[in-house]
Parts: sequence; structure tokens; C-alpha cells
Amino acid sequence: MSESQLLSVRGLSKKFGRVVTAEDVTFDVREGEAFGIVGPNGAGKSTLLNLIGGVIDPDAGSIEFGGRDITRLKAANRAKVGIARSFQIPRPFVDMTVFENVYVGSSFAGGTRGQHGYDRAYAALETTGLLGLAETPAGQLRLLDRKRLELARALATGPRLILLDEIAGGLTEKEIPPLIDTIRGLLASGVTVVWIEHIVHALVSVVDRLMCLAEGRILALGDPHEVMRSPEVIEVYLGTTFDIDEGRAS
Amino acid sequence: MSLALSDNTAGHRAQVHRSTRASLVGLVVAVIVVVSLAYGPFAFLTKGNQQNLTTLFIYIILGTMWNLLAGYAGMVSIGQQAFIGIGAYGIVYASDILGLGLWIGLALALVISGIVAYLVSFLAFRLSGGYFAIGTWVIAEVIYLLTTQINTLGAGAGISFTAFRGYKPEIRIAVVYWIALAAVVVAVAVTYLLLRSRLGAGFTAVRDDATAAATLGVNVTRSRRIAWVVAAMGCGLAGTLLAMTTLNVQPGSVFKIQWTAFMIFIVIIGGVGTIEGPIIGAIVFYALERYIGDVGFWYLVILGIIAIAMVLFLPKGLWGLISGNGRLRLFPTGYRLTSPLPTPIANGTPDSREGESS
Amino acid sequence: MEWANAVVQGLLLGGLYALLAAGLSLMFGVMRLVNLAHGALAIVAAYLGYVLVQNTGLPPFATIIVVIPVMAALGWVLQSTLLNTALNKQALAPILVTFGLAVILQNLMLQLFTADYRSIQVGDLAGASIQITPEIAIGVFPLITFIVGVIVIAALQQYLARTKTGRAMRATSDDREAATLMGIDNKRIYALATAIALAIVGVAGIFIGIKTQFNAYSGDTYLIFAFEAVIIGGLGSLWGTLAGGMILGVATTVGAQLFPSSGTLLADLVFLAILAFLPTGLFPKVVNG
Amino acid sequence: MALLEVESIDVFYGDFQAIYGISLSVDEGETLAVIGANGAGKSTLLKTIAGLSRPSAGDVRFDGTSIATLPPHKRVPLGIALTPEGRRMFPSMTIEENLLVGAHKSRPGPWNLESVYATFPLLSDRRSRLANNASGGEQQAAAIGRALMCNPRLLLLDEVSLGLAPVVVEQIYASLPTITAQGTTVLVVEQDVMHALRVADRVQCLLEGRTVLEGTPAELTRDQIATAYFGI
Amino acid sequence: GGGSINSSSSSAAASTAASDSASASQSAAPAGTVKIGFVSPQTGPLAPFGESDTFVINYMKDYFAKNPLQIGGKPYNVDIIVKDAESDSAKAGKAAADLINNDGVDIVMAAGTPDIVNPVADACEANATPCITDNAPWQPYVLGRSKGDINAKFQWTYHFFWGLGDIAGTFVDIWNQIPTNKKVGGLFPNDPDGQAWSANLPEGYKAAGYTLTFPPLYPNGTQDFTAQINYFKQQNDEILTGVPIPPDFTTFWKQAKQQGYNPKAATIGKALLFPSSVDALGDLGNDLSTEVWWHPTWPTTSSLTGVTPKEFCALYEEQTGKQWTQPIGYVEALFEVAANALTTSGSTDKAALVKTLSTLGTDTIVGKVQWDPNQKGPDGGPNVAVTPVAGGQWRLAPAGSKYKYELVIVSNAVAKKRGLDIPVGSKAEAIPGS
Ligand SMILES: Nc1ncnc2c1ncn2[C@@H]1O[C@H](COP(=O)(O)OP(=O)(O)OP(=O)(O)O)[C@@H](O)[C@H]1O
Ligand SMILES: Nc1ncnc2c1ncn2[C@@H]1O[C@H](COP(=O)(O)OP(=O)(O)OP(=O)(O)O)[C@@H](O)[C@H]1O
Ligand SMILES: [Mg+2]
Ligand SMILES: [Mg+2]
Repeated sequence: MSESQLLSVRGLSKKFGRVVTAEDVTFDVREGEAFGIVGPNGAGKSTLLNLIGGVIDPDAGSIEFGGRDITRLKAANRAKVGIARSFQIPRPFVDMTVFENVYVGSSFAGGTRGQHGYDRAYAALETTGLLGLAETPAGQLRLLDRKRLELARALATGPRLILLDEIAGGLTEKEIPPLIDTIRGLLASGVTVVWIEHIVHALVSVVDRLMCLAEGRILALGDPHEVMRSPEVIEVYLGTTFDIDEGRAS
Repeated sequence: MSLALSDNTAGHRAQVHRSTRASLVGLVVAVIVVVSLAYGPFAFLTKGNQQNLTTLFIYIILGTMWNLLAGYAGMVSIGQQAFIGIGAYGIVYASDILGLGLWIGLALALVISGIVAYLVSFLAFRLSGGYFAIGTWVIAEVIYLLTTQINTLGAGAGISFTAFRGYKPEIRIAVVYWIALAAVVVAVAVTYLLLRSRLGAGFTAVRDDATAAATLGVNVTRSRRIAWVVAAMGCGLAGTLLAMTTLNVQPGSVFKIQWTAFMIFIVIIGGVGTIEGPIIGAIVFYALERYIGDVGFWYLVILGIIAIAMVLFLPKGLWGLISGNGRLRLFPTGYRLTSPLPTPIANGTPDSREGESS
Repeated sequence: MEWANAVVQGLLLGGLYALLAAGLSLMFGVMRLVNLAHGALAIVAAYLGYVLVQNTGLPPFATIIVVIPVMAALGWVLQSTLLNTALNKQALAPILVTFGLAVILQNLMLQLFTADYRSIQVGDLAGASIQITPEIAIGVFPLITFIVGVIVIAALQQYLARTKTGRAMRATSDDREAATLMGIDNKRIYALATAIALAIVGVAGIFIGIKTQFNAYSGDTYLIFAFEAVIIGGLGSLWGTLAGGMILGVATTVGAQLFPSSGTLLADLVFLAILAFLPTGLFPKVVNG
Repeated sequence: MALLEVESIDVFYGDFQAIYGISLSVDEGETLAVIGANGAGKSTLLKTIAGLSRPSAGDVRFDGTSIATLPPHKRVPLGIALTPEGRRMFPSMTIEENLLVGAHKSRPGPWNLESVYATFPLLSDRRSRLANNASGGEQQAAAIGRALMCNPRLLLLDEVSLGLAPVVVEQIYASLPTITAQGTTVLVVEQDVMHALRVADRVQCLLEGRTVLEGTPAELTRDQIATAYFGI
Repeated sequence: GGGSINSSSSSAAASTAASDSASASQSAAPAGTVKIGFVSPQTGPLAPFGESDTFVINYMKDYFAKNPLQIGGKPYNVDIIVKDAESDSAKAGKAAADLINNDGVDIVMAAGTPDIVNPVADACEANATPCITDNAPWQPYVLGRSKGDINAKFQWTYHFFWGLGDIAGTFVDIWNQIPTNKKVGGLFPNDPDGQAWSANLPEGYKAAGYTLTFPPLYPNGTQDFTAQINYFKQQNDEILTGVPIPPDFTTFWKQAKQQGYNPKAATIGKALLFPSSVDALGDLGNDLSTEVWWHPTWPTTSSLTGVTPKEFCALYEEQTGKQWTQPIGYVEALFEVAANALTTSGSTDKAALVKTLSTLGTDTIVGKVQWDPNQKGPDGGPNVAVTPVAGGQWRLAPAGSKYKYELVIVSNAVAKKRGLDIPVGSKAEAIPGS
């Protein structure tokens, strides 16, 4: 494995009963890159993030992060070594304020307590545009803000790798470009991003490489445009040919 | 766009307030109250008063502990009577039977409660929700049934607590009263400090969503275990006080599930998820028992009616009512970001309706 | 043979537990309502049966004709008034409300019927049995209890799994607001569920009244067994509740045969051991129990 | 006559007003797309039509009669079905049971398990899976299928394509005309404006609780919509 | 500012009687009020033990209202303050402490099972207040409070009741009337009574040629007794004894019938104490035997009111419409003893009162209650006055009777030794079908 691999997944498998959600999945993510994941509904994308984030344990295979085997590491400790994630269906701590939600991230996984932790939480709120809602109980947030909160909490942990699950879903087209800017900013600051998204044009405009999963297996992996042009991907995922220019233009 | 991942870029220092004017006033008042209560037996508290207050203190401890467990850490246990029993039997065993005296007995009883809670947690924490609730109840039942098999503890017949034999009544009552006062201060203070610490935020996070908390680095099991052990030791402490006040420990009494029911009552009528709530709840519960307790069966009927009425008409509890739905906090545990805050953003929700309370 | 007898008697006891737990399983497993008044309500039914037998000369088992509708009506009223409101409040509200209800019911019954123990008389049936082998005799009344328990559970299971109303009940318990969007009147469906649960509690109460003697407080004795049966079986699964009842029953009698002082203790330990390996019970049907 | 008429309704959450005097009218068989930025009040509008929120002023009429005070479960038999924001599956029931619950107050019509599975092959494979375990997209598809199961006259779709793979989105939009062809009226809230414009007969754009733009897709320009979105 | 809270707690329990005494006090111009606290289980699982107390308390209040107590030659009002222990020992202890320190009672009394009596006595001991208790065998009272020391001496607390030695004697006397193999099976629960009965009975039986064996003590609320029945069957026990709570005995007895265990004699404490629990057995209750503490045929009268057991039971049945029960005699006797102690000591001073109690003798409605400071442990010790006990058998009452069963005295031998000659109603019969 070369120096620049931040995350490397080897032969990862996971079944729920008879349902195969990951089968012998092997891929690497380079430090600092933006790695996209697409695939039909139920392909196992969220499951893969759950496996990497440690929310569920694999049946087989291994995960290395920064050269260290983390396959058996608990979710909380993975967060501490620098893996952050957002959930597809946002999971805010509804009884805490937005600020407190984010402070959980900065103080626990981020390990910055007290003033440092506050400052980092503050910065994450600022980055995600949530500052105006800092004192709002998270249970009262609407969808967009919940998604932002997912991102803000992940940021506050000071991650090396951030796993995003359909963070743009539900955003209007006008709201997507600012989000893309945010993600680009993340990348610029050296964070590695793994991003699942069905809003293909948004994804393709950011990621360096794209992986398409289907039925728990890797269908295609490589240059985003090539992956999108692959007939299998078109068949199982896109339905029609994907017009990248149209996607970019909007 | 600046990415503020390193601490304190853009020159902002977030100002976070953790206490309010009310809470400072509250602290001062609390200190004055505690000091005068401590002085009370020399001046204005009769034996009866001291005895009554001791009972009240026990209720406050119990309410506070159940609140820590269920209200903050989200573990709805209906088996806390296990630790009341362990505390009560523990102090009798250590003080009387092992002959270690009152103080070591007290300490040992707490340690035993903690150890049992720690061990039990490995089983209990495999369960969640309804499974956890009933599981804890059955665990308490098992501890109860085991206790009744131990002959040195009087088996099913119970045992008298004799460490105070030879004390003059007024001395014993005052000593127990001071212990109870100290205990209640410690219990509330420990709970409060725990909740104000980073762990406090962790508890609430775990309660709201354990999976999300874990991915943010909260060690879910560990933080649950801390709350569980602390709550168990608190209930054990209440158990030792119970033994000191009733001087007679019987398994069917100390291990009965009604204790937990009373804790729930205290917490809910006072207001769940606040430090103040259980204190108010305990006072109300105590007052009910004291002032209508003599009307026999009606007392219990009234207790039942109040329980129902409170839940239906005052879901936030009495403290919710007094504090104007949480605007007044004598024991704040949260984090209020006070500055620098920008003006509300254009298409965002103007958050004036949520109010930047405090 | 003693052991075989213990197992047989345990299964019969399991029938009673299952019968007692069936209503609880519906309310706890399906509506997520921890009903601490379950035991007290069973005793309400037992008193009702007792009064009927005393004052009308109705044969004991025939009292269920009256007890079922009365308990069902009580369930309907309770749910439409108290419990539906409680479910709308915070999560702990139902526990406290049903606890309050239990306390009220117990003490009103004490006032009404005094502390005297009562029992519903079934004459010779009380001691009647069928001799299977020289060592094993099956009591006729326990056998009836067992059969009724199995029938009630089977019927309830089918009702929940197969009927439209049963599905609506489960849907409502998962997400009440979403259920109203399917045209389900959640208040009505919950009232119906509680009515059914209490009708079953009514039957269980009559059987307790016949099996032994009761007074206002006797219900508490059974509460924990019923809860254990529900949990061990897995929330939301009626078959699980039946299996749970049987396991507890057999664990109790076989345990007592081993250690006569500790039948209940061993049953509790078996319960915990099963949960240690299957933290959501044998056949969990409900998500986020 | 219009099937649904919303007449200058105001809707509040507590003290907060989410909708200011919005009116709309949809004819039988017509498809209306409601668009707008986050928080514009789209979901609130649909919830008000389905009965989950009550307007404090104004009226909602269905088939000529006022339904403003009717609880949601009484609107379903009239033929109003909502796919709520956030899917709201019944987690402890299987996908198929979820669909069957959708048919609780079913009216006669073309939709049944078979036709839903035919429209969403995705679901057909996963019919016996617990909704709780289903993936985000599977849940979304099931939520739409569930609403169809009652054969509604008025179908309210909130964020239809959220979380769905492009191929499924295509399928859904492809099947919308079939749905409307049977006389079903559709009110769709969609983030993806291009899609919405493609299927809608008319578009109504909301901004901060008010209607700021209305028209047929042909009439509206991109710039108009962009302006309406953010009120710049 | 001491007893500011006092007033509130006394009132409610019996407001009518309280107003009676108020009117009486106007005419008599009393020298003061003596306060008697009374703790018993009126609600909760032990309520059968306390439920007849209201009758006795009201009876005593009436009596004292008309007859103020003479203490040191002056008339005193008697204020009886009742507290419900809710069948809970912690509550019982707290109630006693409450009576002493908040209500300022001069003397505390309690009745009904060791669960209630022991914590009350412990509380009185710790709060230096005289305490008189009964309705619990004396062994659990002494042993339960002294960690097993039979010679324990208490300073403030006095008890009167029968002991388990007399129970053994009485039971043997019943069984001697029925031909059996003299093998006795014991059904003992793991509670204070069960512990005491199982620990103290075997020796008494062995001397008389009976062997008592029993399986380990079971917990109250046991739902299935197959293991116990198997045990008794295997031992071929033709006699059954024990001290289960009523519902457990019913469960046991019905199961025993179903599983074909039919002893010739079943002599059971506690469960067969109350007529209602025997009624609840249906016809299965016939010829079951039990210890009798007190009975309408007791040849005694109240030293205070002069009422005889027969009259007292009749009054109870008339006022409550229920069959008489044994605790009423013993609760009445508590008041006799307390009144006697107060009058004898001539003051309400607590130290003086206990001094009086230590040698006090009273001829009560339940028999002679006599404490003796020199009594040795095995006979009850200095704080226990042993009262007589007889044996009885429940018989289906003849057709047309008001009640289903009547309790017939079948053994008086032990009581006779204690100086009380109780008329025997019948010889003991074997259980039908055995
Ligand atoms: N606990 C479980 N038990 C059974 N099946 C499961 C479980 N969890 C997930 N699945 C199934 O595994 C498959 C993969 O789910 P996953 O959530 O990873 O899909 P996804 O690729 O994220 O899909 P989407 O794009 O719709 O979000 C789905 O078909 C889902 O139904
Ligand atoms: N339950 C609620 N309590 C308080 N305010 C609410 C609630 N639901 C919505 N709101 C507020 O009402 C306004 C309109 O919300 P609504 O959900 O209708 O918008 P939307 O157009 O559907 O937005 P989105 O694209 O985010 O779904 C928002 O400002 C939102 O914050
Ligand atoms: Mg997914
Ligand atoms: Mg919306």
C-alpha cells in the first residue's frame, strides 16, 4: 500500500440474513481526495459507510485507516482517530441546542475541551451557515438545517476523513452550489471526503474518483465520467445516458 | 470560504456562558439553606423535624438518581430497588455483622452497590428499551431472592440494624440527619457536576441517539456505565439512610418495586431532565405522604390521582411550571453561545421564536 | 417420573402465564404501553366474576360472558380518556399513569371488598384431575387454563398478523401520525386494542380467581411473570409470549424440583440467561423495543 | 370544477406563521408542482391539505365541500393521500405490510400490490423486508407506493425523488402520466425543478410562506424561477 | 418551636370518635390527655391482619370517651392515633418514629405479623418510648430483633403472644386424636413466620414421636407447588403443617388434590386464621385444623370494659356484618394492658411506664398477660408474656347457618397448662377422602 492511501478496504463482506449488502468489497481512498459512491437503491452504500464508521461490524474483510487496522475498533474510537460521518436520514440530538450538538463532536471525537472546543464548534457552525440557529433546539430544525447540522457535527470532530451520506438530497438546485463550495473548502483544507449522492451532477462536479456499487459489489470504479458512461452503470443506476454538461450547467 | 477546522481561525473566540444570574443566586441560596439546615438541630429543628427532613432527603436522593439515569442518560430502569436493598443490607452487614462500625459500614455499602452495579451492567447493557426496563426489574428480583437465601442476613425474616444501640435518641436522630443532609448535598452536587462536565453532554447525546453519539466519539457504553454506577451508588446511599432511619431491614420492604415507582413519581411530578425537578418532586411527594398519609386508603387513591393528573396536565412537571418551561435554571447544565452571533440569515428561520432564552 | 411431572406441571403453569401475558403483550408489545395496572385489572375482573357467581348464581366459567364485555368497555374508556392522552405526552407518562391507576384500583377494591381473601368456587373441578401415569396427574382446571391460554394467543396472533385491523394497530403503534394518513383513526384503534387486551385480562382474572384466592393486592404477584413472558418471547410476538410463558413455567417447576427454595429464582435466571444471548427475546417483532 | 381549492390559508406552528394567505386550485386530473426553497412552506401546505396541520384562516375545499376541520383519517376515504416528508414508514412492519396499511381505506381503482410492484420492481424484491432495515431509497419508493394503494383522487407527493437513484426517479416520472391519466390529481413538491417542470401542468412557486410565482412550465423562464426562489 | 406539625397527623383517621371524646371532655374536666399510638397494616397484602382494627379502635375510643382513664387519681382523655403501615416494614418503623417524635405519643402499640411488629419495636427502642405489641409469635419477635440471641433483653419494648413450643404441643394434641403414621410434612415460606416455625418446631414434635421434615423454604407468591407435593408424597407424610399465606395455601391445596396428595390431617397457621380464607377454599376447607389464639368460648372478660369474648364477637358481627376473627381479641387486649400500665404507674412518664410493664400482670380478654423480669430466654425472656393457645378445626356449618364454616375447638391441653380452661367443642376428625 502506498503512502498516500488514507483508507483501504479489503474484502469487506456483510450479510443480513440472506441479504448481501457488501460482498468482497476492496478499494482505497487516497489522502486528500474526493471519492464518490453511487449505486441503485439498496446497493449497500450506506451499509458500507456504516462499516467504515464502525456502526456495524463486517462478517469478513478488513479496514485500514492511516496505516492502522481499525476493523475491530469501536465507532467512538474511529471517530477519535479521525473518521467522521453524516447520516443519510439526519440524526440530531433533539433535546440539545445546535451549538451543543456540535460541541459533542468537538469535545468528544475532536478531543478539544473547554474554550478550544467551543471555538471549534463555533467554526463548524460558521462554515455550515448554522450560526444563526446556534441556540435553537435541534429538534426544531427543518430538513436542510438538519443536514447542515450533520455536516457541522462531523466537521467539529476535526476529521481526516469525512463520510457524507446523501448530504445534498432534498436541497433545491439553488442550494446545492453553496454546499459544493463547502465541500471543496473541506478538500482544500486537506480533509478526505467520501460522498454518497444520488444527485449525480453535484457529485460528479466534485469527486476525483467514483465508485458504483450494486448488490453489495463494486460495479465500476475510476474516473467519474468514465464510470458514468459505463453501460452497466447506465443500466442499473442511471436509466438513461447521463449528460454531464447538462448536469454541470444547472 | 474559510474553513475553520484548526481552532479559532478567523479570530473568533466563541463566548459560551454556562451559568446565569439566576444560577448564581440559586447557588448562594442553596449554600445558605444547607448551612442553616446543618445548624438546625442546635436551634430550631425538633427531633420530629429532623426525622421528617431525613425522609425528605432520602426522597430527593432517590429522585435525583432516577432522573440522572432516565432523564439524562435515557436508561429507564425499574430495578433501582435492587440498590436500595443492597445499600440497606450492606450497611447492616458491614456495621453490625462484620462489626466495622457506622462509617466504614456506610462506605462499604456504597462500594458494594457500585461493584454490583458495575457487574450487572454487563448483562443489563445488552438490553435496550422495554427489554432493559423489565430486565432491570428481574435483576432486582434475583438480588432480592438471593438475599432471602442468606442466613447471616436474616434470610426472609430480615434483620435489625443495631449500630445505633446505646445512642441517645436525640443524638442518633441528629447524626442520621446530618448524614442525610451531607448525602443529599453530595448526591445533588455529584449529579450536577457530572452533568456539567463533558460527560453530561455525552449522556444527553446518547439518550437522544446512541448511534449518532458513537460516531461523534462518545463512548456510549462507558458513559452509560458511569451514569448507571453513580445512580446505583446514590440509591445505595438512600438505602443506607433507610436502614439508619427504620433500624430494621426486611427484604420484602427494601427490595420492592414501589421504590422505583415512587422515584418515577418524584421525577415526573417535579420535572424530568432538570436538577431542580426531582427536588421539587420529592418535596411534594413527601408533603403528600406527611399531610394526607393518615387518611389511610384515601392517601393512596389521592396519590394515584395526582400521578395521573400531573402527567396529563403538567407534562413538564412542577419545575416546568415554575421555571416558565425551562427559562429559569438554577442549575444550568447547557452551553449558551452568547457571542459572536451574526444577525439571522436571510432565508434561514429567524430564530427569534425559539428565543435566546437565558 | 418426578421430573416428567415437573415438566408437565410447568407447561400447565406456562399456560396461565401466557394467558396473563397475552393482554400485556398486546399493550406493551404493540402499543409500547407499559401497563403497570395489568395485575390490578386482572383482579378487578376476578372480583367481577366473584360478585356474579355470588349474586346471580351464574356458573363460574359463564361469568366471562359478562366479564369480557365489561372489561372491554373499561378498556375502551380507559384508553380513550387517560391512556391516549398519556401517550401524547412524554415517553414516561404511560408508566406513571398506569402506576397511578393500579394504586387507585387496588385501594378502591380494598375499600369495596375489604381485605378478605375471596375465590371463585368451581366445586369438585378444583381438585379434579386426569391420571396419566401413576406419578403424573393433570389437573383438569390447569388443563382448561392451558387450552384457553393457547387459543387466546393463537387467535390474537392471527388477528394481529392477518386482519386489516390488526395491521392498523401495529401501524399505529409504529407511527401514529403516519397511520392517520392511511385513514386509520388512531384513537379508535388504540381504544380497540386496549379493549381487546382488557377482555383477555378479564379472562385471565377469572382464572386467577378460580385457581387461588385473591384480594385487592394479589395482582402484583403476577405482574412480573407476565412481563417476563412478554419480553422473553420478544416484543410484538404473541407466539413468543406463549413460548415465554411455557419456558418460565417449566423453569419454575423444574427449578423447584432441583432447589425447592428457588423455583422462581431459577426462572428469573433462565429469563436473564436467554436475554444475555438474545437481547431482543426469542421472536422479536417490534423495532426499537 | 376544481377538485381542490385552497383559499387564502394562514398556517401557524405555535407563534410562528409558516403560510401567509396561500391560495391554489387544482382541477381533476391536473398535475401541480409546488416549488420553493427550503422552508418556503411547501410541506406545510401539503400537510394542511392532508389534515395534519389546521389553517387558522382561510378554507380548504375538496370536491366543493370544506374539509378544513376534518381530521386526516377522515380525508383518506374522500381520496386524499399524502406521501409525507421523511417517508414515515412503519418500521416494524415489512414493506408489503406497509403497502397493505396504505390500502386501509382503499377506494376502488387500479392500484393494488401487483400494480405497485410492477411500477416499483425495486420493492417487489424486498417485499418481506422490515421497513426499518430498508435503504433510504427503498423506503422512499415504498412510501409512494403506500400512498397509491388507497387509489387516491388527490395524491400529494412531498419530495418524491429524494434519495432515489436516477433510474427510479425516471420510472416514477414516467409513471406519473399514467397515474394522472386515470383521473388522479397530483400535487407534487419537488426539489429538482427541471423534473417538476417536465411533468407539471402548472407550477406554483412559494417563498417564505407566500406564492410568488404561478404559471405553466411553458410560460416561466429560468430566471423568473431563480428570482422567485430566493426573492432576490 | 417543636410540635408544630403535630395536630395534622392525628385527626383524620377517626374523626367521629374524636369529636365524641371532645364532648365528653367538657363535662369531665380532665387533667390531661394521654396519647396512644397504634400501628397496624390496614392496606397492602397484610391488610387482613389489620382490617378488624378499626372496629376495636372505635370501640375503645367510645369507651374512653365515656370513661376517662384514671392516672394518679386524675381523669385523663385518651387520644388514640392510628397509623397505617401499608404492610411494609419500613413504613411501620417510620410510622412508629413519627408517632413518637412528631405526635408525641406516650406509648406505642402494634399488632399483626413480625413484619410490622419488629420494626415498630425497634423504632421504639431507639426512640426510648414504651411499646406493647402482639399478634406475632414471640420467637420471631425476639430472635428477629436480636440476631438470634434468645436471651436478649429489651429496654422499652414488651410483647405478649403464644410461642412455637405451645404450637407444637397443641398440634401434637390434635394429631394424637387421629390415627396416622406420625410423619409430618412442613410447608414453610421464606418469611419471618416461616423461618421461625421451621426452626423451632421439629424438636417439639420429636419428643412426641412425630417426625417433621420439610423441603427448603419457598418464597411467598409461589405459583406451583409440584416440587413440594412430590416431596410430601415421597416422604409419605400423612400430616401436613405449615404457615403459608392464604393464597399460597389455596394454590397448594388445590394442586395437592389434583396430584393426589391427601394427608389425613392438615394443621396450618396463618392461612386458616381468617374465616374468609377458609370460605375461599370452598368445600376443600372442611376439617382443616389450625391454632386458635382466641375464640368466643374463651372463659375470660375484658379487665377494662368487662365485655366477654362472646359479646365482643357478637358486637363485631353486628357492626361489620362479617364473621368474627381472632385479631379483635388481641387488639382489645393491647388497650387493656396499656390502660392497666398507665393506671398502675400513676403517670405518663415513659421510664415509669416501662418499669411498670416489666412486672405488670393483666387479666385480659385473651387470658393472663404477665411479664416477669426474671423469665429466661427459652420461656420468652423478660420482655415476653406468653399467652395460651388452643387447637381448632374448621367445620362446614350446618345448613341454614349464617356462615359457611365454623371454628371448633378440638384441643385445649396446652392452654390448660397455662392456666386457662377452654371448653372443647369436639374431637378432631381426619380429613374426608384421605
Ligand atoms: N439490518 C438489516 N437487515 C436486513 N436487511 C438490511 C438491513 N440493513 C440493510 N438491509 C438491506 O441492505 C441493503 C443495503 O442497504 P443500504 O442502506 O446500504 O442501501 P443504500 O445503497 O444506501 O441504498 P439507498 O441509496 O436507497 O440509500 C438494502 O436492500 C436494505 O434493505
Ligand atoms: N413542526 C414545526 N414546528 C415549528 N416550525 C415548523 C415546523 N415545521 C415546519 N416549520 C417551519 O415552517 C416553515 C415552513 O416549513 P416547511 O417544512 O413547510 O417548508 P418546506 O418548504 O417544506 O421546506 P423543505 O424544503 O425544507 O422541506 C419553516 O420555516 C419551518 O422551519
Ligand atoms: Mg443509503
Ligand atoms: Mg418540506
